[in-house]
Amino acid sequence: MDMALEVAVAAIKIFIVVNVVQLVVAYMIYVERKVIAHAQLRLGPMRVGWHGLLQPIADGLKLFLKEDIVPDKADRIVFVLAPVMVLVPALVVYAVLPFSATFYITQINIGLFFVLAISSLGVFGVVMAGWASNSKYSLLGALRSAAQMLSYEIFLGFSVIGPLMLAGSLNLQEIVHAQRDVWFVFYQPVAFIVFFVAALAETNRAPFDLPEAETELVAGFHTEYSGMKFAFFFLAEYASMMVISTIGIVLFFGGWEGPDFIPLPGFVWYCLKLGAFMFVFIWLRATLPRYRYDQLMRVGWKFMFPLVMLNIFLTGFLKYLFL
Amino acid sequence: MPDEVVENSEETNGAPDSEESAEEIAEAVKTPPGEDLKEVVESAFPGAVLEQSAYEDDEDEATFVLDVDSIVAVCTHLRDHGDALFKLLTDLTAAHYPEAEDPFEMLYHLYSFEHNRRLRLKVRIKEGRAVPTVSGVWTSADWMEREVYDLFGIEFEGHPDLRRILLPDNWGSHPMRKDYPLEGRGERIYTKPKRKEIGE
Amino acid sequence: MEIYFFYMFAGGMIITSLLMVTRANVIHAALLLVLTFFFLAGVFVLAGAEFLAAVQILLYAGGIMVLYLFSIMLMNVEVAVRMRQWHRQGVVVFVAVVLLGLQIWAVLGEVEFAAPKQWEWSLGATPGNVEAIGAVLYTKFLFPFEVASVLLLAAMIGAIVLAKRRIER
Amino acid sequence: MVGVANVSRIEQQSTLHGTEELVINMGPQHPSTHGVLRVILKLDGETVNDLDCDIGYLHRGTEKIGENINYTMFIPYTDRLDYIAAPSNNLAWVTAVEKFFDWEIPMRAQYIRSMVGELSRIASHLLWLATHALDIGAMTVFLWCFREREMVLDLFETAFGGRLTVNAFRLGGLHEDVPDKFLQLTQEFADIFPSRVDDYETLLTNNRIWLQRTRDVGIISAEDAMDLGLTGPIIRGSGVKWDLRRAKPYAAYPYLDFVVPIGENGDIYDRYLVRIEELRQSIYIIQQCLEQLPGGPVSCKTPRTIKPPEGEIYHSIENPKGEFGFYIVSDGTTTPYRVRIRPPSFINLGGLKKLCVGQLVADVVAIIGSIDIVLGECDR
Amino acid sequence: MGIVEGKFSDNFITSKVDSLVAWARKSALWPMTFGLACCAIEMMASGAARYDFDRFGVIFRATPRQSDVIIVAGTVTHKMGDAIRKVYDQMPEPRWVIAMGNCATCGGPYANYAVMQGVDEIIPVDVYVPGCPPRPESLMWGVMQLQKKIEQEKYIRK
Repeated sequence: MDMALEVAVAAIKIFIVVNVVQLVVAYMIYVERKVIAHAQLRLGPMRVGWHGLLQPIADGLKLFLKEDIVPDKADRIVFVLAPVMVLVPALVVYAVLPFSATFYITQINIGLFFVLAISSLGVFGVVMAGWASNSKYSLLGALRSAAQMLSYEIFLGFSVIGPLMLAGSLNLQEIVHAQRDVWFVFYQPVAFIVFFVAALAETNRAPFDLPEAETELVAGFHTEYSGMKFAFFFLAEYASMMVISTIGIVLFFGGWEGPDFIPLPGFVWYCLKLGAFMFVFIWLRATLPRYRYDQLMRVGWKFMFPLVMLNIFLTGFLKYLFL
Repeated sequence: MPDEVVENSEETNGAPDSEESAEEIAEAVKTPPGEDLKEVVESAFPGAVLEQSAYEDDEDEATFVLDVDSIVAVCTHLRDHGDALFKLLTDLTAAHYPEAEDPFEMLYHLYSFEHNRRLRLKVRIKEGRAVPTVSGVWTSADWMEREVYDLFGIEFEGHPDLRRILLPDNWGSHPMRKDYPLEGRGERIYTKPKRKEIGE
Repeated sequence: MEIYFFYMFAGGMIITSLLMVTRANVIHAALLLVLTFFFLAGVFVLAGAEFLAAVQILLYAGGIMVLYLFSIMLMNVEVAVRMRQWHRQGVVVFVAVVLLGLQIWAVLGEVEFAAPKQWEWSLGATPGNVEAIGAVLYTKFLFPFEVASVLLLAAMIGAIVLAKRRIER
Repeated sequence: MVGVANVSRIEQQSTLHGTEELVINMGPQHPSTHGVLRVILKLDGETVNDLDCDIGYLHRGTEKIGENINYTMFIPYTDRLDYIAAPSNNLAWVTAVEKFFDWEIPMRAQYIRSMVGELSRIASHLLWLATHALDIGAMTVFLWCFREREMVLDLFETAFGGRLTVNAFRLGGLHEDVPDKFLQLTQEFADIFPSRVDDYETLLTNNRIWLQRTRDVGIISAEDAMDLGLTGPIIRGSGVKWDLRRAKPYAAYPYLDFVVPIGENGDIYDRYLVRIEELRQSIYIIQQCLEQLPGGPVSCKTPRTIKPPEGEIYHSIENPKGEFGFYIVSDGTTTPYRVRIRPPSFINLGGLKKLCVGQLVADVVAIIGSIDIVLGECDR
Repeated sequence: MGIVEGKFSDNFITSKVDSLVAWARKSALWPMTFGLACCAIEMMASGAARYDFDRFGVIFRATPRQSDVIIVAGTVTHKMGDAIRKVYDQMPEPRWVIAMGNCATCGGPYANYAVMQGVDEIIPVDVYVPGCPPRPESLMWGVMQLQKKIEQEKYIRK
């Protein structure tokens, strides 16, 4: 009976989180359109609802009602599975993310590792989509995407080791608790920079948005996708952006905890920090040109990799000396 | 066609690049422009310039008519000779005169950066006669000769890649010829799709 | 309850691996192998080795298999699919299967199934099996660990040398 | 994605083993080919091994039309050749036809022609900068450039009534004098534009990513540029100080002061710098025109029907894209016997293969952007 | 929509559903950028700061699979015709076509051998926008005209 209750509570929590995440993600797209529009002296969506507030809903509904094309020469099963493979890992990760001290679906000891493991699966969907579409644009986009995500995953993984060593735990809740006094970003600025750059690359955001470099490869790996399947890719991209931002907040900015002199609930702090993170993501997209593929790889392997290794070494050394 | 074809009657004995002699010539008799260039050509290929003309004696409109077989050699010479240095092939085109004995006229517009002057070369050919390509002299001729082939149907000997360039590969006719009607000959015919009206 | 999960994972593993070896399409086979890894990770979780499960997914599924897919895609899969997959190796296969069966039979006869309880470095120890793995890896199995890493390093250098020579050529 | 008939000489060899070359088809409808250019790339990994251009998707038979209508009627068609800098094409056509006659074009008309020509150069370079930056991924520059381009288009609208295809000039001068408001607005534009160019430069010129994407990419030497017939900012980017406004002056350029900017290496970055400097020089020319603008009529007396004497002429001007010329054969009637358009984009595009082979696929897009083609004039 | 399309009689609920569908479709018209000639420049201007098509929820997509409406902006030559048809065929239903400019409408000033006399020779056109090239305002008018047309279409009603 207890088991059943537990399962029911978990199911309700999952339902709430998944739906809220979907909605938030949809509105994230709206916010991005608005912010970029204003950065470019435009207004952005204005006609659909008050200041275009209903725009994401209209977009979603339209995509839902659109004809669903599976290209003739595509590999049907893989083609259909690919968007699912992208979206599901992005959502599964929310199972362990702490939104506040009390609100989370579950807490596991290897929380951070779980997040890294699951989010590394997103690349499968991309590769599958690229291959199954049977289009050269898609394949090239997918290969780029996979290479980029794979190599930057390594830096992402290494960059979290610094804060991990300071916190001494993989549990996301404990990592937050460890930052009660000082945020890790002050102890680990190098790790944060590497983490942030790797996060941009991992989520395919500007200036690393090569996989969907519209001007070079039309729309990258999802060139052949239409309707709801395309919407899945879109949602997954923004969902994983939220995931990576949350990880960043948890690891470097003290999670849901704010300074004591401003009494705000944890969840509000979390939302504020998330909003700031997302704003930076969008801001960068409005400002920076795109890296070329080989430059991207060079930056990764020749600059960030030694940097993050050095950081790990120094952290270990200092921790051994002083703690 | 320009009607003021001036025959080369004046004997010039000074070197063409000598300023003195050039001035002398200008003062003495009104020679057609491009006389010095003609000498550059004739010095290496005597008798290569069949006709010489210029619209209203404009320096920039100097025109030589050449023989079709000498065109590559003359062009190479004009490109490399120190008094000519026509390093830029500004334009290469053709014109169709159906009534003329040689109905096709190939036109080469050259430009010299060093001397800031232009020269037009002409080659008159019969229908079906292939012209030696000048794409070995100026790489830029590659595409322009393809265009002439496409629109006029003039073939080029030794061209590296002679295909149609502007029209579809299976077009079948050469529209810039004068006997080709402006509206075309109906190379493409479509069946109109049905338009979806409101409420359907 | 857990036993059902175990059967689910184990069954899934067997089915996907069987499907994997019978696919003509290499990409499908690779994707099925990923599924196999997932079920394996599930088994690890049931055994209390969460860290191992995460490593399984992160490295094998998320890393190595993507590289596999990568290289498969760069080859012309359509040609590979059309090619004959059976190279008249019946005799060899038969001999191999018999040998393997004999081996398994011999080993199964030796092992006692209650063995895990007797292992002194149980991974199931609750306070963070990360630490347990770390401790075991860097104390008891330090030498094999280093040997393995040297081996991998050699393999990596070898791969680079081979690839580089080919590019220069 | 959009493939048409098999017109490519590049064919894919499919082999299971060995490095295989990937043949990829960009266009004819592709966001970064600036119109309807189709490029077939043969790739080895991300490196371009061979390249073939398929053009003609916008071949509208303008030359043939020119042989069937009279000299005045052809002016609007020239608008639609290089539609990004329409007045410049008008200028090329009217100056070419005027070469048949010995008309005295009034100085006011000449100055306005130069001024509008420079405005169209600004419009063209702004569009180039916008799309080039967008190709490399800088979104904001695109919208900033469009903001200023709208201002230029507004100026055209004030003077001639059209935004894009303005049909600005007539044989013998202008259709009618420009309104005072045009001069006033042009002055305002000339005052604020230099600071806007500074804005673009702060975003790009020293931007590390921009430098990495453009420096030492798509290099062409001066000799090669001449051999390939490249003209305009490309050959200037390779260090040849040659500008038809100086070499063969037309309109009011003999009386105007300006610098012909040149580059050193002939890479994308140099072409970018040359064009940016040309933007500044254009504004400088416009300011001089506004200061020196004489009064008087804007058109000389021209006959009711334009009937040039028999003969043939070639005349070209410095369009934003390069040397834009007309070869006209007149048979003494009201319609030209032969109209040949010397298209800078067409000939510059012919050099694309030389520029691209050996580069990375992402650079192809940047190189096409740096050549600055417009297909309307390329295909005619 | 395939199962329910055109299966229901005209009543309150179905008409409400239809108007919801119409609202979604007209509010999120994603055009395929098919810039061919001069009109393409004005189409770009429509997306840029002053005219800002994004206000209507119109964002340009580069791939036909993700777009709802194809704006044929410019002269359609015979050589281009096949490609246009191919792109149109790649678009998922429901799809609409706007012929922007005189050339796409009827061949415009180019009545000659190379130019197709209007894109409606190969694909069905919903809205014709006149002009050579049409100003961005005209294109907006065309899009709004198309929105009106979408509003009047029936989806699940007979």
